[in-house]
This record gives sequence, C-alpha cells and structure tokens, in this order.
Amino acid sequence: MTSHRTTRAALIDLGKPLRFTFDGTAYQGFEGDTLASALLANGVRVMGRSFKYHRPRGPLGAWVDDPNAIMGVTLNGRSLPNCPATTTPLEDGMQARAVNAWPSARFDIKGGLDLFHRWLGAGFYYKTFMWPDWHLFEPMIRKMAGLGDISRNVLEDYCADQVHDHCETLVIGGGAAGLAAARAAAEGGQNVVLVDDKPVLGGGVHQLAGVEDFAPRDWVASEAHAIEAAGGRILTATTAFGIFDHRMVGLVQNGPFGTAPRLHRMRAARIILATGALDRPVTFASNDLPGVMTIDAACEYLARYAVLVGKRIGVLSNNSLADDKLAMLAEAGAEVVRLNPADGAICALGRKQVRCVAQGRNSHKVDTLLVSGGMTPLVHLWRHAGGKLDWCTERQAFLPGAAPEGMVAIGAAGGTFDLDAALAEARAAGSGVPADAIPSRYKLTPLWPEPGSKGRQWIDFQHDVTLKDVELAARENYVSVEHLKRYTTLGMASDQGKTSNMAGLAAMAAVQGRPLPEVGTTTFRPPFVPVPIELYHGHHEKQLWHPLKRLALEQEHREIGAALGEYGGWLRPGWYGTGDAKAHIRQEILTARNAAGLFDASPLGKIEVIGPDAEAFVDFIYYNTISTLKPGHIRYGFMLTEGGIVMDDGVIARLDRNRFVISCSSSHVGSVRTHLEAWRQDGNDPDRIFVHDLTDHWATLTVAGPKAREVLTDLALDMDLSPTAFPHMTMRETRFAHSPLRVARVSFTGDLSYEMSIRRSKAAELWQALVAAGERIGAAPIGVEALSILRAEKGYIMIGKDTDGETMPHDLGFGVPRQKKKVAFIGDRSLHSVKANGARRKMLVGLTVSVGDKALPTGAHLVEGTPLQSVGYVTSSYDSPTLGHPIALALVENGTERLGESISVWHMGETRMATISAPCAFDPEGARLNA
Amino acid sequence: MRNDSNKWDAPAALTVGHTENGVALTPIELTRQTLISGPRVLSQADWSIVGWPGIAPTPPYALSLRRDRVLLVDGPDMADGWQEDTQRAISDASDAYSVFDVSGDRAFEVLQRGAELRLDAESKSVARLLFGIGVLLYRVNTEDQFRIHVASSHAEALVKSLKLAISALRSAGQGNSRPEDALSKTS
Amino acid sequence: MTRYSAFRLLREGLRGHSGWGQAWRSPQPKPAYDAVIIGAGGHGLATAYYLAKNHGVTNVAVVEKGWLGGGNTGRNTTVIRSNYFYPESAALYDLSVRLYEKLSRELNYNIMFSQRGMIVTAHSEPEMEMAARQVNAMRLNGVDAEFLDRDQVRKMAPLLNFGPDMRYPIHGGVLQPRAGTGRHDAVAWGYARAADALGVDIIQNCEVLGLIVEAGRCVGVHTSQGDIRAGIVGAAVAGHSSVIAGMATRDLPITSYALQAFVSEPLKPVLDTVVLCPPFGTYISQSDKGGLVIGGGLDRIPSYGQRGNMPVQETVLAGLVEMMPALASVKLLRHWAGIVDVTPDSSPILGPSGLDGLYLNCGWGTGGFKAIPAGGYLFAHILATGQHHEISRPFDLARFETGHLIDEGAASGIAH
Amino acid sequence: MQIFPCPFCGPRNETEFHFAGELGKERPDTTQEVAAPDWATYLYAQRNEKGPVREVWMHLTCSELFVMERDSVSMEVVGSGSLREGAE
Repeated sequence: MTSHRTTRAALIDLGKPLRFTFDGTAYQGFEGDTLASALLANGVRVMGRSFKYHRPRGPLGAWVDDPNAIMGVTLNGRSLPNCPATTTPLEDGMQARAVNAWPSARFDIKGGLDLFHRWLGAGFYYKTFMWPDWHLFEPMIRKMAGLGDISRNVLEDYCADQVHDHCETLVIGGGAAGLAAARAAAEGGQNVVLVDDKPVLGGGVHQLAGVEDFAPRDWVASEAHAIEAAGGRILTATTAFGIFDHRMVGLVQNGPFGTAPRLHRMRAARIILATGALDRPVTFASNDLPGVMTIDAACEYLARYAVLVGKRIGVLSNNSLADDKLAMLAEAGAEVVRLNPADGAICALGRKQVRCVAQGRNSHKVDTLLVSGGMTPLVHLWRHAGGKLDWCTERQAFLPGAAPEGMVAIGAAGGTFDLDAALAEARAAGSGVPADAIPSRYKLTPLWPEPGSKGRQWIDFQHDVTLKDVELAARENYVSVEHLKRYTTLGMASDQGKTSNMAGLAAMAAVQGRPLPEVGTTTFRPPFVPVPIELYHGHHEKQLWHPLKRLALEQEHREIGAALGEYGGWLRPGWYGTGDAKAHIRQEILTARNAAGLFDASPLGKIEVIGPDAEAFVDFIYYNTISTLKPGHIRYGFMLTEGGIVMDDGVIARLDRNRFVISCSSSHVGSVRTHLEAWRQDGNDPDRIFVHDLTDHWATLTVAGPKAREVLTDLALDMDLSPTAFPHMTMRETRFAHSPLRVARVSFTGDLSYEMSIRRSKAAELWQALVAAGERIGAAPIGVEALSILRAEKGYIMIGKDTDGETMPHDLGFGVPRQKKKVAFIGDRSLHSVKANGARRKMLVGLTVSVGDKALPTGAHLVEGTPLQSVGYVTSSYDSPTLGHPIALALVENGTERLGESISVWHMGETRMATISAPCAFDPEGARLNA
Repeated sequence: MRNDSNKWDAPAALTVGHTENGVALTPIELTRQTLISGPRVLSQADWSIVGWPGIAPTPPYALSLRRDRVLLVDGPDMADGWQEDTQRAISDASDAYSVFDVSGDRAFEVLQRGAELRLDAESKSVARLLFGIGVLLYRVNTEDQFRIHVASSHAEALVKSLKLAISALRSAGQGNSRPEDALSKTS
Repeated sequence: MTRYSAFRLLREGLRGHSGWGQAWRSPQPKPAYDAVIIGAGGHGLATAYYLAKNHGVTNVAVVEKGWLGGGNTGRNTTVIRSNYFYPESAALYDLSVRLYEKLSRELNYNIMFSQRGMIVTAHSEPEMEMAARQVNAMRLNGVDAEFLDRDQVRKMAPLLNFGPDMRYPIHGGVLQPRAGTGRHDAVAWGYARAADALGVDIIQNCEVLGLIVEAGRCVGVHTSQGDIRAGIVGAAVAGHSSVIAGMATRDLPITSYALQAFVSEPLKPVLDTVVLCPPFGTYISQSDKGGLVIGGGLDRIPSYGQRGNMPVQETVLAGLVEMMPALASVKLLRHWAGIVDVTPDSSPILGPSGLDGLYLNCGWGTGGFKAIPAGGYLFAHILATGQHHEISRPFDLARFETGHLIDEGAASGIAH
Repeated sequence: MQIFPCPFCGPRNETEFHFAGELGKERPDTTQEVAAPDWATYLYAQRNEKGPVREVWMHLTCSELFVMERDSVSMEVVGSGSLREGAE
C-alpha cells in the first residue's frame, strides 16, 4: 500500500463510510470521496487500461483532466459506462469495473497487445488491411475498439430537467478568484450566479495553508455566505460545458449517480471566467506508469480527500508553484526526492507501477513520481465564445487574448497564478473598479518533449500516442496541428486532450524546429466535459414530441369506439369499432354511399382573409381566379409556390365583399397561414388585408351521402335546403343552438355533402344532433380511412400523396388559368419554364386492372422500355367497396394523353398490367354531387 | 392499420385545476375573446392594452398581439367582418383559445422551464412560444398570477408540459446546492 | 511514393518506421499551371487526382486556405450511400459508391469504406408506401435496395425504440446494403497522396484573395502566396462557393448553413448499420473506434460560423433519445459544425460558372462526402474536356432557368 | 441560442423566428414578359454574403416580417427594422 489515507483534515466525512467494489474486490471509502480517491486511499494504483495497447494506467490527474481511470459503474441496478473515476462521487454500494479490461485492470488478458506496439503506431491502419478487403478485418477491429459497454435497457425515469435562467454576471469556477469576483459583483448590486463543477467549493484553495488570514475552508465559507447574503446564487456540482451564441452558457448540474443531470440554459450579460489551470504532465520515458501523477493532482488528493498518494515520492517540476505544494506532502508524511529537470531527462521504471526513477546515472527508488510541466490555463470556454489566445513565453502557455464581448478571464484561467494577484484581479473584475496589477512571481523553465529521446514517452495517455507517433506524423508531413491530431488521434480521447494537447503541440514544434505558437491549437469544441445525451432531451418526449392537436370531440369519438390515429398532426378517428379494421372501413364507405357518413372535419383550415384588398390578394395567392366569386359561393383552387408547384388545394368561400374563408388541408394550416402573412406584408398593403386563422375556433362536421339532406332537414335549421336554393359550391350562414352555423355545400366524397362549422364549444351538441338524426336514416360516423377511399373513388387528390414536388396544376387537369389568367399570381412565371412546357410531365390519371385482379400496390412504378425505365408511380390504390373492384390513382408521364393505354406496373421485381384511365371512377357525370 | 387510442392519453379534464409544489394551474372561463386587426388598433384606445410583463386589469382588456392586432378579452359582442368606419377586421375567437392561470410563488420558475423568459424584458406583445407551443402569456391581478391563452387544439399538450414542469420544481429544490450543503460535507 | 502494405508495415515496425516518406510534399506554388483547383477538400483533391490519372493533366495546383481536408471533408458524419430516387441522382451517387468500393486499393490508402448498410425507417402506412416507391425507384435505377418490415428493422437495429409509446412507431424501412461509412480524413489524405505522387502541387495555407480575369476570362487566382495563373480554374469550396463566385460578381443559387455533428464517448459495438429516422431528423452510426456518430438537419440560420447552435443540438439529440432511448445516458464527447452550400433542390452544381474559365463543383449541401469520388471524377472530366460528362450534365447551373430541378426531398421525403 | 430583435415585440429567442430570404428581392411584373434568367435570378440567386448581411425574417409569434442586419460569421445582430420602412 503506497497511497493511503492520512489523518489530515479534509473534505470527506469520516463519519460516513461507504462500501464499494472495484473489479470485484470490496473496499471502503467515505462520503466526499471520488471513486479515484477512495481507491487510492485503499492503495489501488491500476485503475484502467489504455485504449490501444491495454497498458495498465492509474490516475494522472484528480479531476476532469484525468485520461486514465475510466470505469463502468453500477449502483442499484443502474449501470453507466465510461465514468471517470476522478469525477464520480463515491456512493454506498457502487460496483465499479475498469473499462476495456478483462478480467480486471490489474490482470487484463489483452495486455499482451502491447508487445506488438511497434507495428501498431500512429495511422498503421491506413497502410494495411486493404488486401483482400477491409471488411475482412473490420469486425475484429471493431470488437477491439471502444471503451465501455452499455446496457441496452432503458433507464426508467432518467429524464433531465431543463430550465432557462439569466443573470447579470455569471462567474464560472468557484476557486479563490471565482469566489472573490462573485462576491465583489454581488456586493456591488449585481445579479450574480457562481457555478463550480465540484461538489465542494474552493478549487485549489484547500491546498493552501491559508487565505488572507483565514483557514481555507473558513475563507471559502465566508465568501460563499457573503455572495448569498448579497443576493447571489451558487450552483455546485455544476459544470459550464459550453458557451454558445449571444452568451448562452450551457450548465450541467449533476445529481446523485444514475440520475439525469439538469440543464441550465443560462443567459449571462457578463461572464467572468475563473476556471483555473491544469498542471501539465511531463513527457519522459515510461511516464504512463501508474504512480506517475501531476503534483497538483497529488495535492488535491491530499487536501480534499486526505489521501497521500505515496510514501517515497520523486518530484520533477519546472516551475515555482511546486515548492509550497511539496511542503504539504512532506508535512503529511511523504519522503520527497526532488529531481532537477536541468540534470537531464528522467525515466520511470517499473512494471505495473513506478518503482524507480532514473536520471542520467542516478536512480532513486520511489513509489510515486509527481511531475509538473507548468500550468495550462483552462481556456476552452473562452474559445467557445470566440475569444482569442495569445502565446505567453514567460508562462509557456496560451493565455486569453482579445476578449469576446462581455467576457473576462481572471485568476489562473487568465494566467495569474499568484493568490494575491488573482484575488485583486478577481475583485476588480467583479466590482468593475480597476486595480493595479501585481507582478507575477510565477517562474518556470520550459520543459517540453525532446524529439529523438529514448523510450516510450506518452503524450496522449488514453489513446496511447507517444512522442514517436508525433515524430512519425512529422516525417510523413502530417504537420498541421489538425493533421497531427487526426492522424495520431492525439487529443481525441474522452478527456479531449486536456493534458495531451499542449504536449502534442510542443512535440510537433520541437520536431519541426518551429516556435510552439506557430504550430497553433486545435479548435476547442463543446462540451468541456462529456455530458449525457439526455441532457438535451428532457421532458420533450413521447406525447410531447411534436404533440398532436386534439379535436373538440375526442371524448365523443372515444365513447363510440373510434380507433384514433395521427393524421396530419391531429389525433383523429381512423375508423370506428374494434376488431377487423378493414371490415369497419368498408362498412363506413358503404354507409356513406348508401345513406350518409358523419365525419369530423374540424382540422380543415378556416383562415379568413378580411379587408378592402382581400379580393385582389386572394387572386394573387390562388392559381385560380377568385375575384369573380360572388358572396355565398365557393370555389376549388390551388395555391402554388413561386416555383409553380402545387402547395395546397382546397376550397375558398366568399363570405362578403371584403371577406373570404380559406379551407386549406388540415396538415397545411400553419404553412398556409405563414405563406399568406408573408405575402400580405411583402408587396401588398398590410393595412388593407388581414389574415385571421380561426381554425381552432370552429369545429367542422360533415354529412356526406345521398341522404345527407334528410339529416340536415331533421336539424330544422332555418334555411332552404333544396338544390336550387342551396346548390353545390355555395355557403349559407344560419344558427344552431343559438350560435352561428356555417353550412357549405362542398364534397370530398363525390356525393351530396354539407360541411357545417360551429364554434368549438358547441360541437358536441351539433354532433349529437347529427348522430341522432343520422340514425333514423342509416347514417353513421366515418373515419379518415373511409374518407381516403371515398375521395379516391371520385378521383380527388391529396396533396403530397397524389402529387409530388414537381406537380403543377396543369398536371392535374387544371390548365386554364395558366393560359388565361390575366393578373399576376404566385408561381405564374414558373408555369412556363422549359420544364413546365416539357413533353414528359407526370400527370394524374386513374389505373384500372383486369376483372378479378387484386389492387395495385401503392408505391409501384409504371415502367417502359428496355432496360426498364420508370415513367411514374401509383400514388393511391384501394379496393373500392362502392365499385366492387380495385381503383388507383397514379402520376404518369403524359398520362392524360394516354387514356385507355395499357401499361406495365412494376413492384419489387414483379410486373403486372393496368390500363390508364381518367382519375374519377365514381359518378363521373357528377349527378350525385349536384343532387 | 394502427389503433393508437390507447397510446395517447384521453384529454385530461382541462376544466379541473391542479396544485402541486405550491403552484396552482387553474382553468379560466372567459365570456368572449375577439380578434381585432387594423392599422390603428393599438392606438384606438377603447380598452387598456396589455403587453409583457403587464398585469391585466379587470376585463375587458385587450391583449397586444401584433403591430396591428389585439385580442379583446370579455369585450362586447361585435359583428364579424370588416368594419369600414374603424378600419378593423373582427372575428369572434372565443373558442380558439383555452385559458389557464398558473399562480404561486414559484409560478415564474415553472414558466421558465418552457421559455427564456424575463420579467425585466418588456415586450409589446404577449404572444410567444412556451414549451414550443404558441401562447399568449401575461399576468392578471398580481405579480405571480400568470395567464396563458393557448390554441384549443394544443391545450392538452400545454397542460401536460405545465404539469411536468410543476412537478420538476420538487427535484429543483433539492438539487440546487447551497454553500452550506456543499461545505457541510466537510468534516 | 512509399507503397503501403502489410509487409512494408511489418518491416518498418522493425526499424522504427524510419523509412516512411512524406505522404505529400509541401511545394511552393509555381507561377502558372494548366489547371488550378481552389479548395483541397475531398472534391478538390479527387478532381486533381482524376485530372492527372484519367486525363493526363498533371501540371495542376490545388490551393487551400487552411489545411487539406479541413473543411467539410473532415467534419462530416462519413456516410456513403446512393439511395436516391431520380435516375440522375442515382447515376451520380452510385458512380461514387462504385468508385469508393475500389478506392482503398486504387489509392493504396485504407479509407475503411465499411459497407454495413443504411436503414431509413418508415413510421406510418403512408411512409411505408413512400418507402415502397423509393425501393422500386432505386432498383429501377440499378441500385441495391431492400424493403424491410418492422421485424427486419428490429433485427438489424435492436437499439431502436419498439416500445408501445414510441412517438413514431417503426413500421419498416428501406435498406441499402452497400451503403456504409468511410474514414473521412483518409479519403482526403489518400487522394492527396495519390495526386501528389502524380505530380500535383497541393499548396496549403494559400488563400485565394481574388480571381485574375482578363478579357472576360478567368485566367488565374490572386492568392496569399502570390498570383497563380491557370489555363482553367475550378472551384470546389463547398460552403464558401458564394465567396468565390462573388469574386466573379456572380450570385449563385446557394445559401450557406451550419450543419452540426456529434460524437459520443467510445463504446463497445452496439450498432452495426447507419440508421436514419426521418421524423426525428436524426441519424446515427457507430465508428470503428466505438464512438456514436450522430447527425441531423441543418441549422435554421444562414451561417458561415463553423459552430453549432443550441436549438438544433437539442432537436437532434432529443430525437436520438426518442429513437434509441437506451442511449440516453451515453455521454457526448464533442460536437462541431461545417458550413454547407445548400441549393434550392439540394442537388449539386457541376459545370461552367458563367464566367469563362471558371468552373464550379459545389452545392452538395449536407451530402458532399459521399460524392467525393464522383464529384472529382466528373469535375476532372469537365475541366479536362470543357464538356459535361453524361452524368454531370443534369447538374449544370442552367437547370435553375429551365426548371429542371432535381429535388430528391420533394420526390421521396428522404433527407439528404 | 441567439436573440433576435423583433421590431415590434423586442428581443426574443431565435426559435420564434423564421428566415424568409435576403433583402432586396423584387418580384418581376409577371403580367409582362419575364425572361427566364431574370425569373431564375428572382427565384434562386443569393448573395449569401460572408460577414454583414441584411435579411428578411418573420417573427412567427406575431407574424411580423422585418429586416434584420447581422453578421453571418460572428452571429452578432446589429439591428432590425420594419420591412415597410427598410425596404431597398
């Protein structure tokens, strides 16, 4: 047991012991531990295996920077893959297992892969596995790759809460600088939020002997209290994972293990970045041995978790910050052996953990080797927000340069590593009162990878990228920093290069003899730490994902056994009755043809166009001429896109001189409304045209069938229903149950049909009256499925089903306005393009099959020639209960010129024959329509 | 063919209130809602005009929706159509919107789950998206009584979202770490 | 060029890999070339390669503002497929798939084209009818396609949500077995290395600042490394096509948008095929490294900023959780965006620009990666002969005047 | 998550807006002969500028069609104005 728990006061609760296992062995830790600290406290050094070579690895860092200790963790039946042991708070009963290792991290059967490392260097796979075929090798490689295994079970109640929030000043990072800045800002009267990603505030403060005459913990507590007392808010265990446009900061707030975190979408007028800096590892031979760790990590383990990482500790540091820290380790009982980088390169020795460190001819027996190559400010969020970076030669680091609007970096994140200077800077930033800068006392000697040196020197620990890999990339001219990254996979591991990127850049700079800043940096991309996908999901699930619209009469439909389904964004009755759906639909069709069908058509659009210019406007909007329509009359028409494509069809009624009502298809109400609004304001006088979408105010119930008039007669409405007084394509307004009732004689079935609209709250009353009246003559409710067949029998189209993105009105048999309409209308010029005038347009036709043949499959193609060429396709096809034979609609090249021709119908390799006919198969003379 | 009747919850009784975590969701019955559009509807000051985060007075009041449109709440009966003298387009929209109040100390927190809302950002219009659904949102009577008009066909979905947000307040109360909690873990 | 092989790798392993040469040179630009290609992405590099290999035009420079392969070639979700409706599209994209199938060995660079199939799911009866229409169209176009029922989809992609409360229940889908994924960087590097070996100069960090136009003809480019004259200039700059066209004071039918992509932490294999669920606007595959590679639709705001926007992230990722709820707890490692050039019909533009001497390869929108070999092959043909190839002709800019748009989305509902 | 300024409603979240095209598109008078290239230019040609742009947007919740000036690289919004006043 080299690493062990000490008696030093720390941030763990010794009164709350927690039991857990790692790779099957039971251990004990305490409340406040992370998995990594608890394992170290138990003397466990090997906590994982690397991605490629399965090298044994222990924690290199103590927090988000660690690339090595990755575990699958199970608690209370919930398993999560790839949990970093250094950031996973320990909970009682946790079962952890190293990923990518079997049976354990300590003894991994794939450990032998390391023996072949000389052939598995950077990009080796680009140079081989080509013969005979990549597919031969890929399955094996896929199995070898990957880290954790996911359970394929869905976690119940794993649902992220998502909130929006805003503040004047957001301080990111709850270390010394962040606390001081937040306090100053809050006490200055600002609305402040401070976030810190650890469960306990203070950042690196806990490593210090004291802060401004306080013990660290007392100082942290007093700052936190002051922030809250001044109205500030503090969120711990909350990581700012990304800064997006317009200073929207994504915050992930973590709860207990296995629960989904909460997403805060935090809009901040001002952002103070106090994210601190990482201690850089040093590149030397066998620097990946368990027991090699950064100095800062070792001090964090001691300060926060009372874990001393070793007994006899070798230390290599190139900078002035190490001294204070070493004192702390010594005080805790460690024997410290200092190595001077100036004395030459070092080399770690050992098998599964470091046993010895050699430097030149000297060697020291150690159980732990701590290194510090200087501090790397955490500038990820700065870069997300578009801030620039400047290379600082003195600090050998990229520091925040030109600032994004409303953002400032302070403390170690800004390259200020001395406490007094950081506090002064923080208070100035928080309060807005400038302070004199205190000169930096931080000193360091550059200590970067040395190309050509011996041994395996690790740069990206998780991905097993070594200095030699960087040298190889340079040799092969993958010298751009992005090429280096992608070719070697450096920085692409789950830690996203927090420790490796700088070493990689420095290595490439050294190999090429270029100054480091010239090599540049790769792009910093969100998220700063991996976040669960659920974070973005939240409650927008199931029924709330594109929620359906609901009918006023849903309950009534349910009560009479409606089978509800999604049709055009609404939940509507598909048919009525349980059991054999097809039989019900067939019966509904026969009812509608022999008596009458009662249909809830409420989703049909009811968009009113009102105003003195309404008439001219609808003429412009419609393909057809509408201005000639008299009040009380209705016309069928198309709306086109400017490209001339049919966008929607439906009827438009004129209510009076200045008022029209557009009945667009159910699923197009939103897009038609937007279309009308856009054109109303662009090129028309918006003071003289108004568009009121009243679709939701009105429920629409249709009675369609030869006995429809009898049903209406039964309602005793105050109106003359005779065909002469109330002919097809007219509208009358009356009252029902003391409410206005609009009755339109329009038909989507080809039979006599009345479409009645009444305010939503009266719909049930009207429905019940219709059902009661209908019962007397054999009428019954019908659903959308029956209607789809009824309309197809008549040859009526459904936009998007019987038309496609190329269909123009003359393809549907409506060619007249294209030739004759005098005023401008949307899409007009496109109807005369070369293609619009072309010879091979797909046109709407019907298809008939030989007696006794089955219905054609919808989606079948119509084919000609050798090799077979598609000239169209079947868009709608049904067995027609009315006609007793199959019917179909199709789009076929030059279809209307080919009526009566026989054509091959091709479906999944099989060919049948059909005859091209007119689309209308039911009552082509229209006698029933006009009855 | 699928019968999805059981997959979709039958419309919850939208007329029944719901209280949880100190927040009440209450259906509101209005007598009339009238859409009035015209070039000068906002300046023809027949009624008090309500914007965000305005607090509506006793009805009638007019919700400002657009540069040229209001929704008159509990106003007088008017004939639908174009009114030449006032240059207004008028439509009875009484059943176009279902109306709910969300009230309580934490009502605003509930609404913030559905939109990036600020009480200090005034808006001339009460129309916005809440949980991705178009609503009219403003206050009535007091600082923490919020009124929502939502297209009737979407009322079911909005109520479902609101109820989820109200229950989410419970976990939010626990999750928001305070420094005392954070430091109480120290020994 | 050092030839790559297993044997060579074995030998180099034993001598410290000291024998590998440069994958490509870093030459200084010459004052003039027979052809200058703007943009060293996949399309530009492939164009240079095929110019040299198929047409013997080796005096070619590819000029690149940044690093080669650094645009959309290195930012996409690596899907390769030819599941198209119209014969024109099928001819183009299936040429690409066929070239991809042989590319590793042709370039002597393993681009890891992994043909594990792609499923586009259908979620209702009308969608199944559209799927049938699609499968029939693909087969008639000579492209492999299978019509899957619910159980077949389930067998191939068990992670999908087959539960009773799935918002859009899966009815079946369309499978293209030959579709799959490739290693995107390797495609750029492979073409670069092969083109370089044939004498092409790839000049990185060389930004085009303007076009040299003389007597109404484009005869070269002003660059950050000086003027380079050219017999012919081809632009293959994806999202920045309008910028280049703007130098010739021409407006293209192109709008640039950010397209986002996401990758998760590496997992042991859980998903063999590419799966696209159109109603969620999300698609996913698992890379050989184990990361889930996730993509979706365009951002809604025209953009040249190579970063994603939050609402679309939420839509795409929330959609993923709906379609594969078991992935809810999987962690996202990184997300990024590329700038894509979107045309009104979402089909590419290949051919003359309207300015004599300047040709365009652009408008690939969200699907340029899969078309790299065909785009390069056809563009090289156009640059070398001054004439369209039969396959590229329908994609000429002229279609926007004649109305002969090739709008796949409108035909089939299949997203690009 | 960007914030766009609706000239009527004030600043609102981007999800409430819809891109409606570049500013300056003038519909040709189609009652007269319109040459195919002119119609194609009207329908499809885009300046698609990198940097400052002037575009038409619709605020979906209030239906206002307006002009917005912004930067297509930095995503900074410079301002917005009514389409009625700001048309080119």
